[in-house]
Amino acid sequence: MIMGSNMAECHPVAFRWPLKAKTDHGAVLMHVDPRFTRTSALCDIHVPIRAGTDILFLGAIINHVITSRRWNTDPFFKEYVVNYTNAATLVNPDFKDTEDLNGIYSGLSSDGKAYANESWSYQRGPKPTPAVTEAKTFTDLLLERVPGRPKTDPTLKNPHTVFQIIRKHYHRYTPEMVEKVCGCPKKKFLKVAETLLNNSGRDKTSNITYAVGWTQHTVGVQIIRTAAMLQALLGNIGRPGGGVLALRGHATIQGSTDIATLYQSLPGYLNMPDARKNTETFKDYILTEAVPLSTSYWGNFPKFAVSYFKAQYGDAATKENDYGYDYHPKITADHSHLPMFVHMSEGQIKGFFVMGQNPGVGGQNARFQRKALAKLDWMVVRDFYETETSAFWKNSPEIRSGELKSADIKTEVFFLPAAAVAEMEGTFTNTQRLIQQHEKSTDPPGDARSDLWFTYHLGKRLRKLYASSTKDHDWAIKNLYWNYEPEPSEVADYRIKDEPSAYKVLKEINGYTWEDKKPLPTFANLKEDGSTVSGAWIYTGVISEEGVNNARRRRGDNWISPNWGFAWPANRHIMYNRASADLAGKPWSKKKKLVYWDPKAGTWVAPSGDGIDFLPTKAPGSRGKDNGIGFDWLSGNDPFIMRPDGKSWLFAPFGIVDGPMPAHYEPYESPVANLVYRQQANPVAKTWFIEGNPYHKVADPRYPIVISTYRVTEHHLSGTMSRWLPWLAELMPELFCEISPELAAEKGIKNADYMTIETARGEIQARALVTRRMQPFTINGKTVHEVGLPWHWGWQARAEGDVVNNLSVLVADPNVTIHEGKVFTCNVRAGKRGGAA
Amino acid sequence: MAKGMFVDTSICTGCKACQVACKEWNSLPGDPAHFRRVPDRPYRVAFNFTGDSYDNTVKLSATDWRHVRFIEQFNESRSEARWLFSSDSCKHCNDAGCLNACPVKAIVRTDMGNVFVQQDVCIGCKYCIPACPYGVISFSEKTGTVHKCTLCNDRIHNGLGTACAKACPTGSISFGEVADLRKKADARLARLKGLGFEKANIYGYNEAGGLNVFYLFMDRPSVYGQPEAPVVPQQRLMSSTAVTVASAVVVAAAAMISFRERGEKKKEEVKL
Amino acid sequence: MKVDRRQFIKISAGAVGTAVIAEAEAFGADTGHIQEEAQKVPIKTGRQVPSVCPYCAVGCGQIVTVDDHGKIIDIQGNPDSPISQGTLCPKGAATYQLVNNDLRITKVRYRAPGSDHWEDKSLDWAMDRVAELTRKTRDANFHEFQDMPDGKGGTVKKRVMNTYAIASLGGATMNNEWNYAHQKLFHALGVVYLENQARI
Amino acid sequence: MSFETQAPHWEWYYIAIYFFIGGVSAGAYFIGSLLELLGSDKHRQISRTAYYLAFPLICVTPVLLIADLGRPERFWHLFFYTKEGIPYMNFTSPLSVGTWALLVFGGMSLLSFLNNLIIDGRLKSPALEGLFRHVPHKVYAVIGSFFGFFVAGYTGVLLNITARPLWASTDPLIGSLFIASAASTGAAAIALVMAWQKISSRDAIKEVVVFDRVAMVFELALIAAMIVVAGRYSAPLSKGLYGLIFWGGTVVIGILLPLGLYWYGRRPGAAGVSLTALAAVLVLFGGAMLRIAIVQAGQLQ
Repeated sequence: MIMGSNMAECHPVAFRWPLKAKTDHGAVLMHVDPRFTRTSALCDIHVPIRAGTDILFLGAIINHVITSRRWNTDPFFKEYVVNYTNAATLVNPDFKDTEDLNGIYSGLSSDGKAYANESWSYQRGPKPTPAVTEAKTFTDLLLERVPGRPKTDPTLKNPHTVFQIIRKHYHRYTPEMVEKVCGCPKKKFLKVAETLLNNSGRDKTSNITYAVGWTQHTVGVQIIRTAAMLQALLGNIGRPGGGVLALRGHATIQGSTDIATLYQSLPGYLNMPDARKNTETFKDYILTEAVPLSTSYWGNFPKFAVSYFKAQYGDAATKENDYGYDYHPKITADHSHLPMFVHMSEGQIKGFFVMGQNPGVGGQNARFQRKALAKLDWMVVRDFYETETSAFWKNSPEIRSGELKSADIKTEVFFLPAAAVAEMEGTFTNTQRLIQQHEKSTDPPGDARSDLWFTYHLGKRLRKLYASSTKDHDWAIKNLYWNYEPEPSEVADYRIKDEPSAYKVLKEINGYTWEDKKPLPTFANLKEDGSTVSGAWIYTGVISEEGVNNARRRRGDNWISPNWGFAWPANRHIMYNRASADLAGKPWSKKKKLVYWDPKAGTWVAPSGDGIDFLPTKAPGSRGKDNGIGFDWLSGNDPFIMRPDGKSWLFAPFGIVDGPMPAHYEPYESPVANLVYRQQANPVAKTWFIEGNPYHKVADPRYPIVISTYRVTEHHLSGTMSRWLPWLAELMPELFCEISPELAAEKGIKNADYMTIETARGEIQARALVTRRMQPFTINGKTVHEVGLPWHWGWQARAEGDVVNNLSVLVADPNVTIHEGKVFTCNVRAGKRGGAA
Repeated sequence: MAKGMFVDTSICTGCKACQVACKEWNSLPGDPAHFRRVPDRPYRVAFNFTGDSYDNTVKLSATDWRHVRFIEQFNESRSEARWLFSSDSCKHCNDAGCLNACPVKAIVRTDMGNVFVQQDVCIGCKYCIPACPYGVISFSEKTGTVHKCTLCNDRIHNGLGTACAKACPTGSISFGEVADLRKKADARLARLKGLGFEKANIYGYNEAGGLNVFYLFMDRPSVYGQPEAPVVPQQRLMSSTAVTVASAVVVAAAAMISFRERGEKKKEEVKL
Repeated sequence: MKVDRRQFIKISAGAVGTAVIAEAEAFGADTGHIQEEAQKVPIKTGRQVPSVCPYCAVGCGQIVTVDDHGKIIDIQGNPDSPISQGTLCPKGAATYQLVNNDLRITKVRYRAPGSDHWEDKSLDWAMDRVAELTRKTRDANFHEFQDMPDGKGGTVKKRVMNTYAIASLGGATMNNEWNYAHQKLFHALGVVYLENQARI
Repeated sequence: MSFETQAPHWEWYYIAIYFFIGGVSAGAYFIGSLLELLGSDKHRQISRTAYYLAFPLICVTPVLLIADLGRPERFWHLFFYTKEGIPYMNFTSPLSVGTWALLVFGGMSLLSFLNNLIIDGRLKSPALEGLFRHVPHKVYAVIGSFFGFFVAGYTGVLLNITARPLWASTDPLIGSLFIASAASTGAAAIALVMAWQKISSRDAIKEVVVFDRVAMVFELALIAAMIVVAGRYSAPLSKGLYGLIFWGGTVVIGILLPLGLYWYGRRPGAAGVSLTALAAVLVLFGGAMLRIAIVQAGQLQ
């Protein structure tokens, strides 16, 4: 099932594989999407639903599955769900569901802005006797604090079991409700639910694939969780052909999440020190971050964290100074993209680096974002072409309309040309966590330089400027371990001789022993005593020994291809793959064999060559140590080793800020009221009530039409990498708006003519593409129209069009601050903007 | 043996990778007709939006040797909903109208069966253009000659497949020996028929003496803009010539009669 | 669009190739015009370098072909890649034009405050200036401590070691190595507005 | 939008006009040679006029033809296959065969032209005179006449042997139509020149006109047949600019009107020569319009 993704259009080559499954192996492809897209065209079933109703649709499948005969009689489901998920775990009796509180969970603060999650916690047995009496190491600190084991009821009968809570929570998510709220015929919904159920089990697995169609919502995280819950209930996780696949958008968007240039995260998914929490000292930091997770593989957190800080400051990082922790910045609030621009518009941000991104087109409420740029003192842009962002002071719509004047904009702008991928060496991590090396083929032209060159040489200059400082706050930059000078052999063939060594950086990411600089083959080698460095522990193994870069391996095969690149962690391609075997460690079926226990060898084996995402010697059925941490605590039947109970979470006792389970909320801007609960939208969604960012009311008569933004195959995101290319510009030359003939007739809009789309944030014009691929929905008896706009265009380049994000608004998911770009409201009319015909 | 391509439109996603891959390998620019000058821009800007589904390049041209068609088949209630795609190019006919029409032997068939325009021979008379029943071959003002798909002549003579087939993400375009491709096509057609796609058909086994680039269509060929019964124009050459000669005889006879009054009788007709 | 050198070479090469004909055809009267390729047709060749597609996150393999002068003459799918098996989407197939494009900027450009045009500057000058501005802005806006809510309605002074005056945004099309080095440097500077497309 | 075939984008002022002038030249030459073969003094005047017309006109045509080529400097590829350096003709290509025919016809019309210059005493070259004495001019008149028909007709066959809807659907009639038009316009051209020169006998002009009338009636019949045969594909000829050119320019002004004028001029006491001259001009105009209409309408999308 493809949902929240237009796979054939946005990931055409990945779509090769599901299509192969369809043509060669008879797989059924289903596409659930408001529009009939090129993906729908190739799928067996297309199910149109109103944008933003995914949780209801998926929740109804959950309800259908757990009340079905097959699910309740086939022993496979019970074995998988009782043992590999937290269905049997008992939840705090204080917990109140949305059914009890009409759309909110227990724990909502009095101002309604945040949840306290104490009532969502597990019921636990008594705390074990600690394995250590005196804490000498960080690990000892964790051993002192191991909690009691969660209580369970394997019969799933107890009303406090996660399973019973879920059953109750989703019992009103019925096919009738789907028809009423999603606008999708009951018959089509049932077809999808039945197909998923019938194609899951011992012999068969089903996969759910999504992309930003799910993430860009005020309930984005919860939509994905619903899918994960469904897959866990269907026994589709950790098994070949199963899972929930995220299709990500950029070449190494996965890499830049793993090795985060994201405000809240350090490389390897260590949380950024956060002044809002108790992270004052390094010990505080470790206790705050690691204690709740110590009974998972995160029990090794101290080793990862020390190795990270050691990598930052090298010799200057010592046990005595907590490895330089005190000099590391702490976050104090949400510093993500949207707040960044809010604060930029307020003048808080003076200097801005924009590297290969184009917020002038791609940013939500792009007009707001462009105007914020004008408040900067200086801005550095690195890109291939003169992006809209880099030219905001020159010819943006605001300059053309006279709203801003070039002469008044004091921003000093630097455009530094960037090297193309083919012109530099480095690694990308693809959407399947696969790290692949691309080689340098030639020098970039003129002054163009690699991004690494820029950052490295900026760092060198800054270190020179701060070399003589003795101030505390310059300690970090002064003591930064910053040596990626190339070996002569690395630059011998090239004009640019000061290109830093990407290999040395990757080696540091991988990790090595500080003393003799020997690369570490696995993260199991990391130490908490400062003897190892590792920039991002999850990547350890990519350089398994000096000179051996596993991202460079290029021997594929017909299945897992373990010798092509390197899949973090530890070359494991299918995560949690211990779940591909039953309780006894035997494959669920011959057809779905992946990882299983070899009793003779006393080890788990994977003939496909996939990395085993489990302790290889931990026998199935073996009990965990109640007072241990990490693998010691986990039993032989706990495949989900990154969860502190080793189970897949149907119910999230913590970690998600807007509820332990997903509930259907309407999009922040919606033409209809929530028909499921009294609570209209996500109560804790992030909003910015500021000038230039007006919101539409629910069922606002001025903006009755649902709008969705998306991409097409022929262009890439904000178009910087596609609209300048004649080959791509001519394939999709101009911004267009997809609109149903029904709505077009109502508004007098003709195909290929100009039409105007309007929100309280702005109005834009687009060519109308009147097509029956768009359709009106009947929601609770009322007709709701939907229009769609691909957002690739801007006022520069060989293919021009208005900026679609001038329409969108700053509103975001509370967990990750991803904006709601997939659904908001608007109005449309015939003719060009400004009233011209 | 003849090389060719099989285009299985049932698995085409309309992504247009073939169009770009073709341009990349053959160094074809963006079609100049798709771009125009815009005030304050030092470069030309594309303006070829058509509103015809996702098809903006409309036809094959001297710079577009491939073209993906988009056919939307939806009824009002959307109970019938189908979006068909098909990637079109030169079909490398076994009886090629363009080759037959070329007065200078610029258009030749190579040992691999592909119909190839020799750019250094072509004089740009453009007669091959209307001679193609598929509207494939096109004239370039820039080179003064005609251009079309070469079946990647350079690649196939170096043991490679065509650029479009190589790029095609779903394998909708496959390159190989025509005989092998036909086997593959027959199998695929049988499978689709078995699944209930009654209208599925293979286009190109018999048309124009057999097409080395042939198609599996999900609907009638005309739905995809292909002639249902293409005629290679030169098949009519003899009849057309005969009628014209006959007319010449008629005119000559008429002249004889007109001028006969005081003329001597001569058997002029016989000589003609 | 200009006919570039590559195109010129290729067109002439193709022509030369087919010029070699081992055909002894009678004058006229043929409809086949079959030409035997007695000699192989020349093809674009050069040093082949394995690469990865710069567009989406599927990670299709690419092969970059470079001629003797270090010019990229071709970028195609890598048939060895188990992900893509030599295929590419339209964007991936257009990578050559992303690299070789007459509108690609290869010189440093500078816009002075209040100006309405770009000026050309040297790379060295720009790097020095950016470093200087970074230092100034940072030093003028650095916080060692900040009052934070103590959870009981009051505030407590906490060590934060950061600056809010500098922000960094992008890019998920840059190498892992850059991401690492960049977060390392910017964390050392105390930058917390450190963001990436990866959020979107 | 679906495009089954593409238009060659031939320019009317090159290709259609070439078709027209080639037709006039060929038609005139044919009449000239026929009357020469029939041989009487009165006809001698006609055939001399015809020969003097045919050659200069046919000289114009290669210029037009070459001007429309994308690579005019390569026009000689039409006769030589450069890769082998041997003469070349493609029998399946009317364009190829027609070009050769044009070459032969050009040669024959040159000979006839020179021969007439010698006979008229306007060219005094003993060498040439000797040459022409040895080759009976009737031989090349017959050859020229044959290829003249070819030049007139192949242009139509060339259009028929395409996949363009209008041209293909009217197969096999355009060749015949162009031959009829060539004969008619050739005759009109002769009549016009003879009327202009005012040295010819009115009878001679009258005979040419009689033939022209026959040719025009034949042409009319062919047009009718063509419209019927083409059915719905004849639409481009009945709509818009080319509809006007075809029905107005060719049928009304170029055929019906001159037929009427000829008919009227037949009566004793009518304005005679000048009326005939007017009619001839209209016929020529109609012939040009016919080529333009058919060549251009066939290229409409």
